[in-house]
Amino acid sequence: MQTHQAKRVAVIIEAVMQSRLTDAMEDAGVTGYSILPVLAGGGRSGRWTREGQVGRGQGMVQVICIISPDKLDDLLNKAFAVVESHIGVITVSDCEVLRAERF
Amino acid sequence: MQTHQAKRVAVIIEAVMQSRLTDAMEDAGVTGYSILPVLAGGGRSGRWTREGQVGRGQGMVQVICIISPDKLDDLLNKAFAVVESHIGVITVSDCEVLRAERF
Amino acid sequence: MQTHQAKRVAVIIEAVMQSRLTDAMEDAGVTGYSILPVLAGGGRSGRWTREGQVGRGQGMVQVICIISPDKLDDLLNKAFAVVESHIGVITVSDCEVLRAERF
Amino acid sequence: MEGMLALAADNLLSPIILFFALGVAAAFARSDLSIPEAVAKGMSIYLLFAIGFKGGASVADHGIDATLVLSLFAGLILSFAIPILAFALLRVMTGLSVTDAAAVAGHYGSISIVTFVAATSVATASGLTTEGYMVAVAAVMEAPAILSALWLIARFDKGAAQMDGTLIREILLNGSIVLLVGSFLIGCITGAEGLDLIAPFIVTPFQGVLCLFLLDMGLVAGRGLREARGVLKPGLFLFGVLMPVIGSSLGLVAGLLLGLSTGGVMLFMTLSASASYIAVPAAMRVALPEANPSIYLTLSLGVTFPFNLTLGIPLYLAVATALTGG
Amino acid sequence: MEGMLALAADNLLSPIILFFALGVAAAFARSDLSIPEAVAKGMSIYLLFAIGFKGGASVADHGIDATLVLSLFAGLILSFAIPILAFALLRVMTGLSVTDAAAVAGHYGSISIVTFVAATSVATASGLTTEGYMVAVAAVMEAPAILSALWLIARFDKGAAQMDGTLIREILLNGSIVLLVGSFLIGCITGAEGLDLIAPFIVTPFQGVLCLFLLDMGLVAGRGLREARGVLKPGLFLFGVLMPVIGSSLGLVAGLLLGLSTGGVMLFMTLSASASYIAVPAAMRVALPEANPSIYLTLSLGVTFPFNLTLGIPLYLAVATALTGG
Amino acid sequence: MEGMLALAADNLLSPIILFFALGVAAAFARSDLSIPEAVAKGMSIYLLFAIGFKGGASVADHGIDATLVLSLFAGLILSFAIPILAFALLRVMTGLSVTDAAAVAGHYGSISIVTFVAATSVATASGLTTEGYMVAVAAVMEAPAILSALWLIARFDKGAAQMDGTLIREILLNGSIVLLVGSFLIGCITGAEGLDLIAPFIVTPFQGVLCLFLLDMGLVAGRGLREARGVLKPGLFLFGVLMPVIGSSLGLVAGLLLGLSTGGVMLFMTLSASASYIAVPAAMRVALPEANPSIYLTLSLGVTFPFNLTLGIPLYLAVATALTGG
Ligand SMILES: Nc1ncnc2c1ncn2[C@@H]1O[C@H](COP(=O)(O)O)[C@@H](O)[C@H]1O
Ligand SMILES: Nc1ncnc2c1ncn2[C@@H]1O[C@H](COP(=O)(O)O)[C@@H](O)[C@H]1O
Ligand SMILES: Nc1ncnc2c1ncn2[C@@H]1O[C@H](COP(=O)(O)O)[C@@H](O)[C@H]1O
Ligand code: NA
Ligand code: NA
Ligand code: NA
Repeated sequence: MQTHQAKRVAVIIEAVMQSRLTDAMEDAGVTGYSILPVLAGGGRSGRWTREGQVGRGQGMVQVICIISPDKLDDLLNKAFAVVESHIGVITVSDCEVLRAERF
Repeated sequence: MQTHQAKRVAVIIEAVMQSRLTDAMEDAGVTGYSILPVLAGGGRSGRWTREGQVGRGQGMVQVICIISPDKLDDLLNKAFAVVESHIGVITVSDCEVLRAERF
Repeated sequence: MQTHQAKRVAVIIEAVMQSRLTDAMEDAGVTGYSILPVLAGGGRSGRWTREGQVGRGQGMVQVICIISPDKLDDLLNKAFAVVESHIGVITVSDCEVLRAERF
Repeated sequence: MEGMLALAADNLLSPIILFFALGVAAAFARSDLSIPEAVAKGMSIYLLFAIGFKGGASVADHGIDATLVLSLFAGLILSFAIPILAFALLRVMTGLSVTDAAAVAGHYGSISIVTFVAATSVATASGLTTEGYMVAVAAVMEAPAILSALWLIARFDKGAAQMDGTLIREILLNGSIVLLVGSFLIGCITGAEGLDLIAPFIVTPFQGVLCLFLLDMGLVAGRGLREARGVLKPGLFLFGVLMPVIGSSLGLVAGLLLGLSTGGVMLFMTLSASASYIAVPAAMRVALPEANPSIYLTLSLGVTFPFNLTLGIPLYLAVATALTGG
Repeated sequence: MEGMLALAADNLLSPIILFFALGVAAAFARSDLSIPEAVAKGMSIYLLFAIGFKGGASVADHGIDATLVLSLFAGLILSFAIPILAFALLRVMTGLSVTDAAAVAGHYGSISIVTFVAATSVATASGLTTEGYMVAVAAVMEAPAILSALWLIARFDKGAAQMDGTLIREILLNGSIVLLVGSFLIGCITGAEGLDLIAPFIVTPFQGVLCLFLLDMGLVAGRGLREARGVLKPGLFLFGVLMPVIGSSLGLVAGLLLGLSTGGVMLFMTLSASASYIAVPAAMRVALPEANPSIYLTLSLGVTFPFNLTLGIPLYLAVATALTGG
Repeated sequence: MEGMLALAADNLLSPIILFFALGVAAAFARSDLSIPEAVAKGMSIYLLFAIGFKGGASVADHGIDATLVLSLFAGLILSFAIPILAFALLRVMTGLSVTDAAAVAGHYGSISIVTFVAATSVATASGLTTEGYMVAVAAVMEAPAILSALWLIARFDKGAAQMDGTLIREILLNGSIVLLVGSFLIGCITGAEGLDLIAPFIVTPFQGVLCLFLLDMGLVAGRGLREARGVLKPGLFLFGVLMPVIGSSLGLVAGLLLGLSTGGVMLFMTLSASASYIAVPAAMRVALPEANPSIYLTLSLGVTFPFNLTLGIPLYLAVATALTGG
C-alpha cells in the first residue's frame, strides 16, 4: 500500500501545560494532535501516580502529533518554548502514513 | 540482546469503529493488538475531549499492533478499508522486538 | 533544532507486573519512565477489556522509557528477566530527543 | 396562560435548570471545571437504572393493560415517522445537505432520557401521576428513528449510508436501551417489595444526582456551542426550537387518542419533542461518517435540549392539562 | 425442604440476582452496555467500606468474646485446608495440569466478598442476626489459600511458582483486605455513634448499590463465559458446583463446633463455599503465569459465583436452620 | 482547657480522622489500596456541590447582611496578607530559596476545603450554628494568595515567575471556585425549597462520603510523605505546625472584629489556618516550575492538613468559644 514519510512527535508534558502546548502546536500549523493519558511515572524529580489525585498539579499527559517533515522544525521550536522551563520529554521518530494529504 | 525487525502500526480511530477495526485486524492474521485511550484531540474537524462525555459518538482510541513486516501490507489494506471513510490516522514505523516467534 | 539519537523502549506488560518492571528499570539506571493505560487488547491468550473490572488480575499497561543507546542492552536484559515468563511485548525503536543530557 | 407563565418562571429557577446554566456558563468562561467521563457515565447509568426500575415497579402496581401495548406501538410509529417530517422541514428551512439533514432528522425521532426525567419531575411536582410504562415507551422510541434516517439516505442519496448487521445489533442492543428495559422488567417482577428495598438509593437521592448530571450536560453543551459557533445558522436554530413543538403536537395527538392521563400525555409530548444526543450520534458516526457531527450535536444538545428543559416542558404540561381537562 | 424451595424461588427473583442475570444476558447478546472500570472499583470500595464498618460497629455493640478469636482461627485453618482438598478433587475429576489445578484450588480456599454480602442480605431478610465479626473472618480467609496453592506447586511441581517477599506483602496487604479490616476496626472503635453518623451512606442505599454492582459482575462474568467457551469441560463445570457444597460442609462443621448463631453458621458455610475472583487471580498471574487464567476466572466467576448466589445460599440457610434448630 | 482536651480526644477518634489515618497507614505499608482518580474527583465535586449549596440555602434562610460583605472582604485581605507573613517566616525559619518559600507561602494564604468541611462538622457536632456565607468566604480566599506568591517572586527574584492572562483566568475560574460559588448562588436562589429537594443527596449521606474522601487523602498524603522523606527538615516541619496557629490567630481577630458567631469565628480561624493542596499547587507548576513541588505538597497535605484535622480544629473551637463567650 502507498505510504508517505512523516514525523511522529511525542511530548510527555505536565497536565497543567497541556493547553499551552496544543495552542503552540496549532500556531505551528499542525493539522491535528491527540492527547493520551499517563497513569504514573518516575524521573529525576521522583515517582508519581494519578491514583486518588484530585488536583491537576501532579501528573503528565502525552501529546502525539503526526506531521510532514517540512513542518517539524517550526513545531519543535514552538513546542520547546513551552516545555523548556518545565519537566517533560520531547521525542521525534520517523513513521509512514497513509493519506499524506492530511498532514 | 537478540532482537528482530518488526513493524509498529498505530491507528488513531473513532471509538465507535474500534471493534470493526480489530475484527479486520484479526482477519489479517495479526497475533495481537492493544487499545489505548485517547483523552482529547484536535484536527480538521475541530477539537474534542472525553471529559464529561456520556455517549460514544465523540472520541478516538489508539489501536497499536506489532507485526512482522511480511504481514504489513495485508494488515494495512484491511485496516484502511475500515478507516477509509472515517476520520483517523494510520502510522507505520520500524521497531525491533524480542521473542520474534510471537509476531 | 538540535536533536540527539535515543532509543524508545515500549513494554506492554501485565498490570500486576508493573512495579516489578519499573524496579528493574531503575536498577538498569534509566533516568525516567512513563506508564500509559491500556483499555483492552487481544492476543494468543484471547481478548480482554478493563471495562467493569474490579480486580487487577486481568489487563496490561504500557511502560515507555526513553534512554540513550548505550544503556539499551542493560535495560533489555533486566526488563526481559521480568517479562520472560509472562505475556507481554517489548519493542525498541529509534527516536531523537531534545535535551539529551537528561537521558 | 398565566398559570403557565408562573410555572415556566419557577421551572426556570429549579435547581436542575440552574445547574445546567452553571455548566454552560462555566464552559463559556473556559473554566477548567469538568466532571470525569467515568463519573458522568456512572450518573447516566444510575438515572437509567432508577427510572427504569421505578417505572416497572409502578406497572407492577397498576397492572398491565391494552393501553400499555398500544402506547408502545404508538411510540414505535412516532419514532419512525418524526424523522421523515423533520427531514422535509430541514430541506425547506435550511441549506443542509441530504446527508446532514437525514442525520439531524434521526436525532429528533429518537428521545432524550434526561428531558424525559425532567418532565417527570415537573409532572410529579405539579401533583400529576404518570403511567409507569412511559419509561418503556421511551425505550421503544430510541432506535427506530435511526433506521428511518438511514432509509432517508438510501432513498435520497443512493448508497451513502453504511449499514450492516453489526450496526443493527448495536442500535437495538444499545447499552442505554438494554439497561432501561432490563431495569423496567426487573421493576415489574420485583414490584413494590423490590422498590422498598432499593428506594433509598434510587428514589430519595435522585433529584440531587440529576442536578449534578445536568451540571455535566451544561458543561458539555457549552463546550460544544463554543466549538461550533460557525455552524449555528438562524435557519438551523429556528428548526431547533420549532421541531420540538411540532413533535410534541404529534405526541399530544397520540396521547389523547390513547386516552392517557394528563401526566402521560405530557410525557408523550416530551418524548416526541426531545432529541437524542447519546445513542443516535454514535450510530450516525458509524453509518453516516460524512454527516457533520457538530451540526446534529449542537442542535440536539445545544438548542433543543435547553429549549425543552426551560420552555418546552411547561408548555407541554399546560397544553396537556388544558386538553385533558386534567 | 418445601420452605427451602420457596426460599430458593423468591431468592431467584430478588433484584440482585435479576440484575446479575441482566448483565449476563447483555454480555451474551453482545450489547455495548458496560460500567466504567473506575465506577466498578468505586462500588467495590463502597461495599468493603460499608460491610467492614457495619461489622465492626456490631462487634462494638455485642462485645468481643472467645468465639471471635476462635472463629478467626477456624477461618484461617479452612482457608489453608480447602485448597488442598480442592486440588485433590481437581486431579481426580478433571484433566487439569498440576499448575492449573493448584491455581484453581487457591481460589476456592479464599472467599468472594459479594457472595458473603448477598448471604448476609438473605439472612437479614429471613430475620436472622449474624455475628458482626464474620466480616473479620472473611478478611482472614482471603489470603492463606494463596499460600496453600503455592505450597501445592512447590510440592508437586518443583520450583514452578515464583514467590518472593514482595509477593507475600502484596498478598497480605491486598487493598481489599486492608480496607475491610481497617473499616472493621474503625467500626469497632466508633461503634454505634459512628454508625449513626454514616448510616445514611452505608446502610440505607446499600442494597441499591449492590444491585448495580451485580449488574456489573454479570456483564464481566458473561463476557468471560463467552470468551472461554472452549475451556468449560463437563468435569470442570461439575467441580464448580460440587466444590462449594463440599466447602460449605466444612464451614458448617466449623460453625457448629464454634456454636455460632444460625446466621453465623450460614455465613461460615457461604465463606467456605465461595471462590475468590479478585485477590487470588491477581496473585496467580504473578506467581503462576503459566496457569491459564480463563480456567480459574470462568470457574469462580462464571460457575461457582452464580451457583452460590442462586442455589447455594438458600441451601446453606436451610441446612444451618435445620442443624442449629434456629 | 480540660474540655478542650476531651474534645481533642474524641475528635481524634472520629471516623473521618480514623479513615485518614487508615489511608496513611496503608500507604506507608505500601498496600495497593487505592481509589480511582475519577472516583476521588467525583467525591470532591460532590463535597463542593454539597457545602456550596447548603451554605447558599442557609443564607437564603437568614438573609444577606453587611457582615456578609465585610466577611468576604476580610477573607480577601487575609488571603493576600498571609502569604507575605508566611514568606517572611520561611526565610528566617528555613533555608528555602526565594522561589520555594514564595511557592509554599502561597499555599498557606489559600484554603483547604476539606479542612473547612471537617471544622463545620465539629462545630455542628458541638451544637454551634455557623454563618452559611462562610462557604463564600472560603471561595474568596482560594485565589488571592496565589497572586501574592507571584508578587513576592516578582519582588524578590525578578522575573522568575511566568505570569500571563491565561494563568490569571485559570486561577480565578478554577473549577473548584466556580463549582463552590455556583452551588452557593443556586442554594441562595432556590433556598429551603431547593434544599428539601436534594437534601437526601447532599445532607444525609455527606458524612459517609467525607470518610471515604479522607481515606483517599490519607493514601495520597501517605504516599507523598514516603516519596519525600528527605525533604521534611525540622525547620520546615515546625513551620508546618506553627503557621496554621499564626494564621488562625489572624482569622480569630477578623472573626471577632466582624462580630461573627462562635462557629463563624472558628471557621474563619480554620480557613486562615488551612493550606491549599489542589488549586495552588497546579498554579505553581505553571508559574513557578523551578519551585520544588514535593516541598509544598508535603508541607500542606502531609503536615498542616493532619495537624489542623487532629489538633488545630479543636484548638480553634476552644479559643473561639472562650473569646466569644459562646
Ligand atoms: N526517559 C523517560 N522516558 C519516559 N518518560 C520519562 C522519562 N523521563 C521523564 N519521564 C516522564 O516525565 C516525568 C518527569 O520527569 P523528570 O523531570 O525526570 O522527573 C516522569 O515522571 C515521567 O513521567
Ligand atoms: N496529525 C495528527 N496527529 C495526531 N492525531 C491526529 C492528527 N490528525 C488527527 N488526529 C486525531 O484524529 C482526530 C480527527 O482528526 P480530523 O479528522 O483531522 O479532525 C483528531 O481530533 C485527533 O484526535
Ligand atoms: N502484536 C501485538 N501488538 C500489540 N499488543 C499485543 C500484541 N501481542 C499481544 N499484545 C498485548 O498483550 C496481551 C497478551 O498477549 P498474548 O500473550 O498474545 O495473549 C494482548 O491482549 C495485547 O494487549
Ligand atoms: Na423525539
Ligand atoms: Na472459599
Ligand atoms: Na489559609
